[in-house]
This record gives sequence, structure tokens and C-alpha cells, in this order.
Amino acid sequence: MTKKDVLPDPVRRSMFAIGCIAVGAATAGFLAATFRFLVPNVLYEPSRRFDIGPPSDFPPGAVTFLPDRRLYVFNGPDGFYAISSICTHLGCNVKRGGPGFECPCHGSRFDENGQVAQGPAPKALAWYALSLSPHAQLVVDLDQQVSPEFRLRA
Amino acid sequence: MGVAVEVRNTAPPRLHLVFAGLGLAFLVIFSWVLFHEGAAEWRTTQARFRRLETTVKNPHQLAQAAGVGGLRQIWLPDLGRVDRCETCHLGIDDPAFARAPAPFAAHPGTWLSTHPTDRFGCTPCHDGQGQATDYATVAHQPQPFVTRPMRPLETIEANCGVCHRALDPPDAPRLAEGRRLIVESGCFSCHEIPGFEGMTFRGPSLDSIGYKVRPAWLTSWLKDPKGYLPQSKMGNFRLSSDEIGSLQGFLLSQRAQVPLDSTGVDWKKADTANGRALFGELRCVSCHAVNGRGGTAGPELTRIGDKVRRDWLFSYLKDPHRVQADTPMLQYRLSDPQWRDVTAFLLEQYSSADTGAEPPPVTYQDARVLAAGRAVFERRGCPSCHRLAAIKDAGRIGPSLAGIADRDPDELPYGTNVVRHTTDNYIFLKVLLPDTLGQTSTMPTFAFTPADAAKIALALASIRKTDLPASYVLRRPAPVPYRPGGKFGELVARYRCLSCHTVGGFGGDLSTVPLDRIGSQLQRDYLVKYLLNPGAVRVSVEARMPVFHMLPDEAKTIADYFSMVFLDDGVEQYDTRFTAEEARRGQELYGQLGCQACHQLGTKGGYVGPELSETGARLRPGWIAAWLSKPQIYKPGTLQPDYGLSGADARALTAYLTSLGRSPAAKARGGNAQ
Amino acid sequence: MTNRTWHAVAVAVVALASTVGCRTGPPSQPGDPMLNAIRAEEREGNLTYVESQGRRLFLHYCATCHGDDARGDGQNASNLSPAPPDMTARTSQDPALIRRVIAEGSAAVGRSPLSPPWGRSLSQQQIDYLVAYCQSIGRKKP
Amino acid sequence: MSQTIGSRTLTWLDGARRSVCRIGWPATDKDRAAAMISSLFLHIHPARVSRHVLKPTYTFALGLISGILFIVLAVTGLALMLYYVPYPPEAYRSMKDLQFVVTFGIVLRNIHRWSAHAMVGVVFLHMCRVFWTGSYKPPREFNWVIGVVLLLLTLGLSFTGYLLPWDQLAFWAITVGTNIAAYAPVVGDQVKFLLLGGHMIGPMTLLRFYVLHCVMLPLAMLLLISLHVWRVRKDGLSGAEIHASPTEELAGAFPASTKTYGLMAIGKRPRASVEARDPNDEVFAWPHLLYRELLVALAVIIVLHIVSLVFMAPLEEIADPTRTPNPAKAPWYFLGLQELVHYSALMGGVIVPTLLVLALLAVPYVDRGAAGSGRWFAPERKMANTIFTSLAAVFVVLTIVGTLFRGANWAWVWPWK
Repeated sequence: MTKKDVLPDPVRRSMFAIGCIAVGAATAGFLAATFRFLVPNVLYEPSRRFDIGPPSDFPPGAVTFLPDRRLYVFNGPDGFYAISSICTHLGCNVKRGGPGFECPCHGSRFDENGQVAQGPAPKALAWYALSLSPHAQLVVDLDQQVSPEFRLRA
Repeated sequence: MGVAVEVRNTAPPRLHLVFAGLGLAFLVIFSWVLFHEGAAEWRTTQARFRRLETTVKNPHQLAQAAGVGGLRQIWLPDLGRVDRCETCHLGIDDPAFARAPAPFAAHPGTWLSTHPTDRFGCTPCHDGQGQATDYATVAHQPQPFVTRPMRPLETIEANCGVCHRALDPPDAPRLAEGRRLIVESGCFSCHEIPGFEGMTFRGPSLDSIGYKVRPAWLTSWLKDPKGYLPQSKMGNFRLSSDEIGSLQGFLLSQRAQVPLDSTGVDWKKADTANGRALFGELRCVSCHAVNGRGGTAGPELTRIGDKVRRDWLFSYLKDPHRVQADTPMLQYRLSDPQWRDVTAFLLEQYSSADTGAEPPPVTYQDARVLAAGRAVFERRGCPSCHRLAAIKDAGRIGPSLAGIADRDPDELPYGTNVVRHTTDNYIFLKVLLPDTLGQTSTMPTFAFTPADAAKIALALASIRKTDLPASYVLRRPAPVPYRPGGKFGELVARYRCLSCHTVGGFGGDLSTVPLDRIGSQLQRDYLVKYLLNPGAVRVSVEARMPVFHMLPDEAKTIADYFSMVFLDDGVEQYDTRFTAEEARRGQELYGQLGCQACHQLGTKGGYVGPELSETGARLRPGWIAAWLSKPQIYKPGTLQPDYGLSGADARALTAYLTSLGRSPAAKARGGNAQ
Repeated sequence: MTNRTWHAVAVAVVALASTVGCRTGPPSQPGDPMLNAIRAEEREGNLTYVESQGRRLFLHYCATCHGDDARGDGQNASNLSPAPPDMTARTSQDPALIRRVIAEGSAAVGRSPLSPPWGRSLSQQQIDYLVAYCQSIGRKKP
Repeated sequence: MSQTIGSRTLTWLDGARRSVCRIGWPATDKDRAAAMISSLFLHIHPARVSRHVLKPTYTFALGLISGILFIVLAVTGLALMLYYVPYPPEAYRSMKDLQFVVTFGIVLRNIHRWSAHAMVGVVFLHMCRVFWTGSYKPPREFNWVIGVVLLLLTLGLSFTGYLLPWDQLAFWAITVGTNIAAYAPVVGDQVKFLLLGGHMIGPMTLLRFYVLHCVMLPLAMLLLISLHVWRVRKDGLSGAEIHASPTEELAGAFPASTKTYGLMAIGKRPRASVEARDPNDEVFAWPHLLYRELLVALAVIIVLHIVSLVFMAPLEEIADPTRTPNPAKAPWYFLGLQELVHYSALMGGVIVPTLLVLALLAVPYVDRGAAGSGRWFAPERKMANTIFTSLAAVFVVLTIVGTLFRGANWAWVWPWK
């Protein structure tokens, strides 16, 4: 360490500061990147948007339960609509009971529109958007919840 | 301590420079990593798509459309595939993008209706690396370490064949043609080929070939079968002249079946004019071609005079089943003089000018030559196609082709051919030029055109060692051999009905009429009449049913059997009490629908479909109605269009057609046509 | 840095560059004879894949009346009145019209009923193929 | 009032800070020493180190780099485990996912892969350095043995990790590698059977290698690294002695330790204390040593990033037991052995590696003289250095030959052709 190596003190400090800021920024970025890494970009689960067959598969006035989709599909007088069978309390499958639905786990009851009638369920059963695909298939989109006024005319 | 210690105990200033430099470098590198991730190809592609979408769709549709952000994948656990093609091919299933530029264009055709992506994905048909998310690694073009880059559309049908194991998959003409060529060439005689199980290919049996052929012909045939007969199914075995000599000797010494004694035949009285007349009457050309015209079910007769001996030909025509038990040729009922005339006609008419006199049969005695010939016969797998009682069929001589499309392309030989190492190219070269792959091959050269060889290769390239779930596989049901017994069975054997007709899918495909429901289709009396003297039902069809010279009793036996056994219950119950109004309406419909375009009635009309003047005496009404309603069900690919007739319309047409050609007596009996 | 360090760095850079060079060098591209055979056949027919699919269907379903080359000279043409048209004479074809005639029959567009409706017998895909082939008929061969 | 609240808050915050980090930014020598001694993580360093230790040309920081690489490998490895499924063929699919769809997945995988390769090389170089500077001389004999075991563990970690991508490269490298092991007399086949969990490489093998790679070997590694570093800490860095002169008058200011620690007990130091030395030869570890270590770590990470962005970790086709690539090669660090196996299976597979390992383990106990320690290529150790260098050179040459000069059917090829 000879004399000429010694930088003036302010320069030295600013160098150190630059280094600290750069390393700090990169480290912060690194942590953010690590968090981003944890977020999966693709899911190995059934698609959230799927077709359930042509409207003709659902006879008028009937209710069809799709067990692997956990979904009730109605073909009512005004059109099609789909109600989730997942109880809003703790996720059990609700069953058709009386005019509406009942949950076997903790006794929640829902009316025919999925509104809570009694029991611990905090909110109504989810309604999902239905649409018609270009190939004339009914398409359910689980990412799109709709109000109980929803009907699809097909 | 003081200043000295202070200096000594703080970091040397130069390190601060290094620290700042390294810190900045780290920041730069890390930004590079971020950029690397953020500038992924699929992100820019999706951005382009969103711009395109606003021009293609109106705001309402845009609001309805699913968002396109992020990676999209089709996960097919059944097939073990993950296809992310839709990450970039965003308009693939949306008709609005039919005219969009690549990669956003909608899939052409109606393939996605029949093969929805959520069940079939993309790579089962197209190949390539479905998991990848940029153009290069997807293997749109061949890539290192991607075993199956995307197939060009020209050969994509090979992938149809992975699931569609039926012989003739719809909309895959190259695959169908390839499979047809495999069947026609009898590849499965030497190779075990998955999908062709249970099929047999037989050349003529050779037990009495010593009596059958002329030595000179045999020599030229063995040298190059297609040189003698371009349509020959036998390939060129590239035999040396020594091999040909010994093989010829071996074959000519095969004389198991002595020909019928033809010494009583007075050849001087042979009337070739009568022979020519009989040749036409028997409708030989339905199965045999002469001068390039005629059927392909039997051997071509153009140069028959150069090939066979007179005595053998006479005996064979008279009783083909005695001379060659497994021949598809039927046995006519003709007298000796008639056969003499036909034989003389054939030998005179269909021989080259330079055919010499017939040499007497020679028995080869040189044991060494015979042994050598026998060795060649066995070594080159001749018994796979030609039966010879003296030699046991050693099974398939060629290697099994199971999983051939999954063989390691780099382990396969390509000889001196400079080609890309793919199984496709290997199979193609092997089929086209089996002797150029740098290994001595016992496989004959079939002299396929390159296009045909490519189609065969394409069909073979669909033979993968896959473990597809059964729900994806469309199999061809193996036909159950049909061998009736009794008197009827004897007649079926004698007249070789199954050489041309099928029962339950078993039999030849020369005739367009399967026999499964023939008793419900045709009236019994008509059947008898037709068997005794088969007329032309379809004017335009060249292959006609032969005139068997059948005995009346035989015809009755067959017709009775047909009418009792070969019935379609769905067609049998039909109310045949037609009203005059129905018949009138039917006649009207006949004109309206344009039936006359294809069917002849009287002297008017086309001759694509059967002539209809005698329908009332020929067809049974239940069948007419059933056929008119859904022709494709009974005969896929028929030229009879499905008019979507209502039940009443079909009935009206039936009423009208039933009224045609019926005898006045039958008309007087009322509506019942039976 | 000393000369020696410079030297070491230079060697490392050259080594790195040569490795990269080897990886990105253009691979020689030998041929695909099977593909070429199929392409040669396609060129010969002067038809695209879709059109040749259509031609195959045309030969099966249509050629008896319309003729093998759509000149209206099929073997059954002489029995028809009006006779089928010579399609090669037309230069531009409206695909929607062709589709309608094929699927619903010539009667549907107000012509004679002699050309039957194929809409129920053929799949949508097959009709697409036929339309593509019909459009290619008037095309001049290069 | 507000000032009171402000100062109280500051006091409260300072108290909270003190509960975590007992001293502030060390400004005095006492604090600098305390910073090292009172920190769990830093007290693997002595409070003060010899100037000699800081000279980069003495150690080239190879041990440090090995440690940094181990940390990098542990961190990236943990991240990769979140997406990896140790079951074929899902394992291969998850590699493809890392490559194509996981954000930063490919960078992490590349860093992990190249760090692992780098670690094998760096640990080997570290061993060479230790030999060439005679640093295994008493009292550091046992640390050399630990070091050799660490080298083997490094190879084991790299080898077990090699199978995990479940591609052709992995499958056949492990096939070849485990078959080399099978040449061991008597127990060879059993060892292979145990390693593979069966007769051939399959799902069981993958699971075994996965557990070895992610749990067992890293734990053993961590344990031995702790021991290794701890011995260095206790015995001091070699070479410090010859630059130090025991000075009695300083003994009071910096009390010399007279104890040493073995694996089982505390004993008396076998030699005169190495810590009683001239304070003018010494500097505080904080900041001199730590700062340099930080810079080395930064440099290593930067280089790893650059390499990982430029060179993709290989991933070939999915493993196919029916298709052997030609040539099928073991991981590169075993190619020297494979080259020997090419001549004689028993020789290359068993005798040479066994002898090599035994010889390495025995080095400090055979070469016992204290002379020449702490200097590069000390003339007194000409003999030992010559033998070691030629053996190492032979091994390096064999490895290079096996890696670059062997093509299909293990025939000689020129890599530039």
C-alpha cells in the first residue's frame, strides 16, 4: 500500500457507496426474482375454461351434475346457467336436496339459486359464466363469476 | 495506536474501486438476466396478437374473448404430453382469425372440430417439442436432441396412422394408399407388421410348376418379373445367373400334380372363334387384364402363351381347384371341347410372335443343382408367398416392423445415400432401393415409383411402439373367416363367391355388393334368375359377375340360402301396402330429386347407378326405403347421395320404385311385393 | 495486470470464442428423399395438398358426370340434360356458390336437379376439399 | 414533546437493533475483533489474520471459492427442488418446464449445473494448491484427510446430480459410471445393486440418487466443511508461521492459546503457538479479510451468471434404455477412469482409483517432515512435488483425452475435426 494507491477519502467513500448501492439493488432484485420464481406459470390441473359439450346434451328443465368439474348445469326456461357445487363454508361438495342444495359436512343449506338459506356458509354458491364456443359447445369459465341473473340462451 | 493503526485496519482503497466495479457489474449482469426473461419470444408474440385482435374483433367480442396473457398449455396426462403451442398460436381455434397471418391463423379445415385440442393437443398430429415456448426449440425445423421435430404437412398423415389403425383412414389418402400398397405387395408375408395381422398374401403354389410353365419364361421371370409383366406383384430378387439356373432347375422338377389327361382332346378341332366368344361370355376380364384392360384380381393374360403349357392350361381351366387348391379362380361348368377352344384361343391370341414350340417337360436330375436351387428358394424366402409341399414355411423371413418408426435413426444404415438421418428416410430408401443401404439385403426390389415408396414409408412410419390409451385407438376389426358348410358351402367353394364378395368383412373386394344382407335386398326369384344369367345391373361398371353356367338347382340352393340366412332384421319389417297416392308422389319426387341423372329408367337416364326398370321384380321394398334413407350407413362412400328424405318421402319413392317392372299378376295381388 | 495475466486472459477468450464458433457453425443439411418424392408428386399434379384431397373426392364422386378433368365430359354426361358445364372455362369461382351447389344440390341455386346434394353424405371437411379443388380447376398451369 | 417521542423511538429502535446485532458498525479495533468473535457466522474467522493470508497468490482463494460454490449450489438446488419431480418420466418433463416456463428457471438450472462442474475443478485445484504449498504438514495432517473426503463427496454430489435430469446424457453417464463401480472385486456387483436399487437404472435409482443428492451428501458435506474450516481456524492458515516471529512481550496483549481441539478432546498444542506473533504482521479480519471475501464472492457470482447466460446446461432426449448413444460417456471427471477402463477394466475401475484415494489419504502420514510448509514449491519438497505433479498431470491428460479425443466406439478423434 504505497502512497499513490490511497484515494482521497471522499472518492473512497463514494466508491464504497456505489458498490453498496449496486450490490444492494442487485440483491433486492434477486429476492424479487426468487419470489417470481416461486409463482408457477403453468398449472398441472384441468383448464379453468373448458367445454362441457353441446347444449343438446342438457335436456330442458333438467339439472346435470358434472362430478369431476364440481358443477351443476341447469337448462332453465330462460337459458343455461352453471352453479358450483363447492360449499362456501369449507369446500365440501353440496348435494341437491329439496328445491336447493345442502352440504353434508356442516349442514349448510342453499336455495335453488345457491343463496344461503341456513347454516354456517358465509356466502352464496358461485355462479360461473357460460358461453358458446365457435364449435357450438357450452364453455364454462371458472375465472369469471357472474350474478344469479345470468342466463345463456342457446 | 493512532493513525498508523487506523490506516492499517481499514480496507485498502483500491479494493473500494474493485468493489464498486464488481457491484456495478453484478447489477448489469442481473439486469441482463431480467431482460433475458422479460424479452422472451412468446411475450412479444402475445403483444402482437393483442394488437391484431383489436383489428379483427369488435369491442363486444373483445370483451367476451378470454385474455391471452401468460403461458397457455394443454395438459394431456393420458398421452403424457404438455403442448404449449397455443401460447403463440392464439387464434388457432377461433374462426375470426381464419385469414390472420402466422402464427395467429385459425387451424384450417374442420380438424379441430373432429380433434378438439383439449383432447388431442397439438403434437400427437404435428410432432415437435410441445413443451417449448419459442420458435426454434419447438422444433418447427429439425433440432438437435429433439427426436421428432414437427412433421411437414406432406408426411403428417403418418401420425394419423398412429391412432387410426383401420386400413383406410378418412381424409388421409397417402396413408390409405400406402397401406393399400402394403397389402397389395404382400409385405406382411415376410415381415410382421402391426396392423396387418391376420392378413395373408399368396402367390401361386408351385407344387406342379414343372408341368405349368415353359423354362424360357421361368428364366426371364426369375431375372426380372416386372420386365415380363409390369403389374407383377413379385419383386426383383436380383438373382445371379447361377442362382437363376439352379432355382429354375429346382422349380421345374416340382411335379406333384399330374395335369388332367388331355390326350383325348383333339387339338386340331380347336375352334378359336368359339374360344373367343366363350372368353367374352365368361367375363374373364372381370378378373384378368389383357392388353392393360380388365381386372387385377387374377394374373394378367396378355402374354399367357409365352408362359404356360397347353396341357396345364386346359386342365387348370377345367378344374382349377384340383390343380391348385388355394386358387381364387372359380370352376365353371363347361365341356371339354369348350375348354379346348378357350385354351387354344388364349394360347394363340395372347403370345408373342417369337414363342417357339412347346418343349417337352424335362426332369432335372442333377442333385447338386437341385440342392442349390432349393437353398436359394429357402434363403430368399420364396416359401413365404409360394406354397411348396416339399418345403416347410419357415415363417416370416424378414425382421418384424413393430416399432420401426421408433428406431434410433442414427443406428440405421444409409449406405452411400447422403440423407438426413431419420427413420422416414431410412424406411423410404429401404423400400425403394433395398440394396443401396450398404448391407447385403435379401429383400427384393419392388420397383416402386418414388411417390409410391414414399407412401409406403409413410404408412410404416406410423408404426410406433406407443402405449396409447385404448380410447384413442381406432382399430380395424379382424375379419372372421367365413366358411359355410353343406351344399351351399360346396357351391360357395366351387364358384369362389368369396373371391369377389365379402361376408362379415371377409372375402375379396372386387364386387361392390357385400352378401351380408343380400336376402333382404333382393327378391328370391330374381336371385335365381340372376345367378343363372347375370345381367348388367350397373351399366358403367366394368367388372361383372361371371356367367357360371350354373345348374338351376344350384342357383335355387344359393338363392334359398340367401333369402333365409343373409337377412337384415332392421329392413325386414316394412309395411308394403302402398297407396296409389304414394306411388304418384314418389314419381314426382323421382323427377324433383334428379334421380334420372344417374339411374336409367326405360331408355332415359344416366348409367351411374343401377338400372331401375325392373326394380319391382328385383329389390325388396324394405331395403329400398332403408337404402334411400341412409345409403352411407349401408355402403360408406357410395355415390348414392343422402337426400335427407323424410320417412314419408322415402316411402313414396319406394312405392313408386316397387311399382316398376312388376308383372301384371303381381300388381293384381296388391301392394305386397313378396 | 502483468503480461502473463494478459496472456492468460487472451487464451481464455480465444478458447471461449472458438467453442462458441463451433456451436453456431452452420450444420450441413443433407436431403430428405422421402419428402422430396412426395413434393415432386405434388408439383407434378400442380395441386396443393388440400386441392389434391379434393381431386381425389372429385374423381370418386363427381367425375362420372363432370369428367376426370371437370370438362363436363364424364361418361354419364351424354345422358344429362342440361349437360354438366365445362368448369375449366371459368376463371373466377365464388367459393360460397360452389359450396352451396355441392352441399345442397344444383336445384338449391335454381338450376336443374341433376346434381344431387352431398351435404349429408360428405363431411364438412370433405366439402372444403372439394371447394378448394373446384377453385383450382380454372387455374392456369404454370 | 415531539422530540422526546422521537428520541424515545430512536432509543427503542436502537434497543431492538442491539437485540439482533450487539455492536454497531465496528469503528474501533476492539469492536472489529468483537465483530468477528461475537458473530456466529463470522467467528469461523480469527479476529486478526496474518498479512500473508491476504496475499491472493498464496491460496488463490480456492478454498473460499469452493465454499462459495457450495453455498450457491445449495441455494439454487433448493430452488430447483420446488419444481423437480424425482420420478421418470416426470423428472424429464420438469427439466423442460424449468427450461421453458418457469421464470428464471433456466438461469437457475444453468448456474446450478455450471457451479457443480466448477466446484469439482476448484476443489481439485485447491487440493493441488495445498499439496504444492505443503500445507498438510503437521499439525494439519487430519485436515488434509478431511479435504480428500470432501473431494470425494464433491464428486459424489456431482455424480448423483448428473442422473436427475433423466435425459440420455444423464442415463448413460450413470450407466457407465455405476458399471465402473461394479468392477470392484467381491462387492462390486452388490455396491452397484445397492446404488441402483435394482439391476438397472430405473425409478428406484432416480429416487436414491435424488435423496443422496439433496439430503445425505449435502448434510455430510456441510458437516465435513464445518470440520474442515474449523480446523483451519484452529490450526491457523499454513505459512503464517514462517512469516511470524513469536514475541513474548505481546503474549499478554493477545493471550496465546495453548490448547487445541481434536475430534474428541481438548489437548495441548503440539507446537509452539502460532498465534503469538508480531502484531505488525497482522491485520484485523474485519474488514481486510471479509472485504476480500465479499469481493471474491461477488466475482464468482458474476462469472457464474455470465457463463449461465451464454452456455445452456445440456439437456438431451429423454432417457431411453434401448438406445445407447455412441459414445456413452461418464461425467467428465470420471473420463480419466473410463479411459483407463478402456484399457483394463480392473485396472481403471478398481486398482487405480483405490490406490489413488489411499495414496491421497496417506500423504500427510507418509510425507511427515515439517520442512517446506507454507511456501509454493519449496525446494525441500522437490521429490514429493514431482511425484504428485506428474500423477496429477497424467490424470488430467487422461481426463482431457477421454473428454475431447474419444468419439464413437471410444475411437480416437481430433476434437477440431
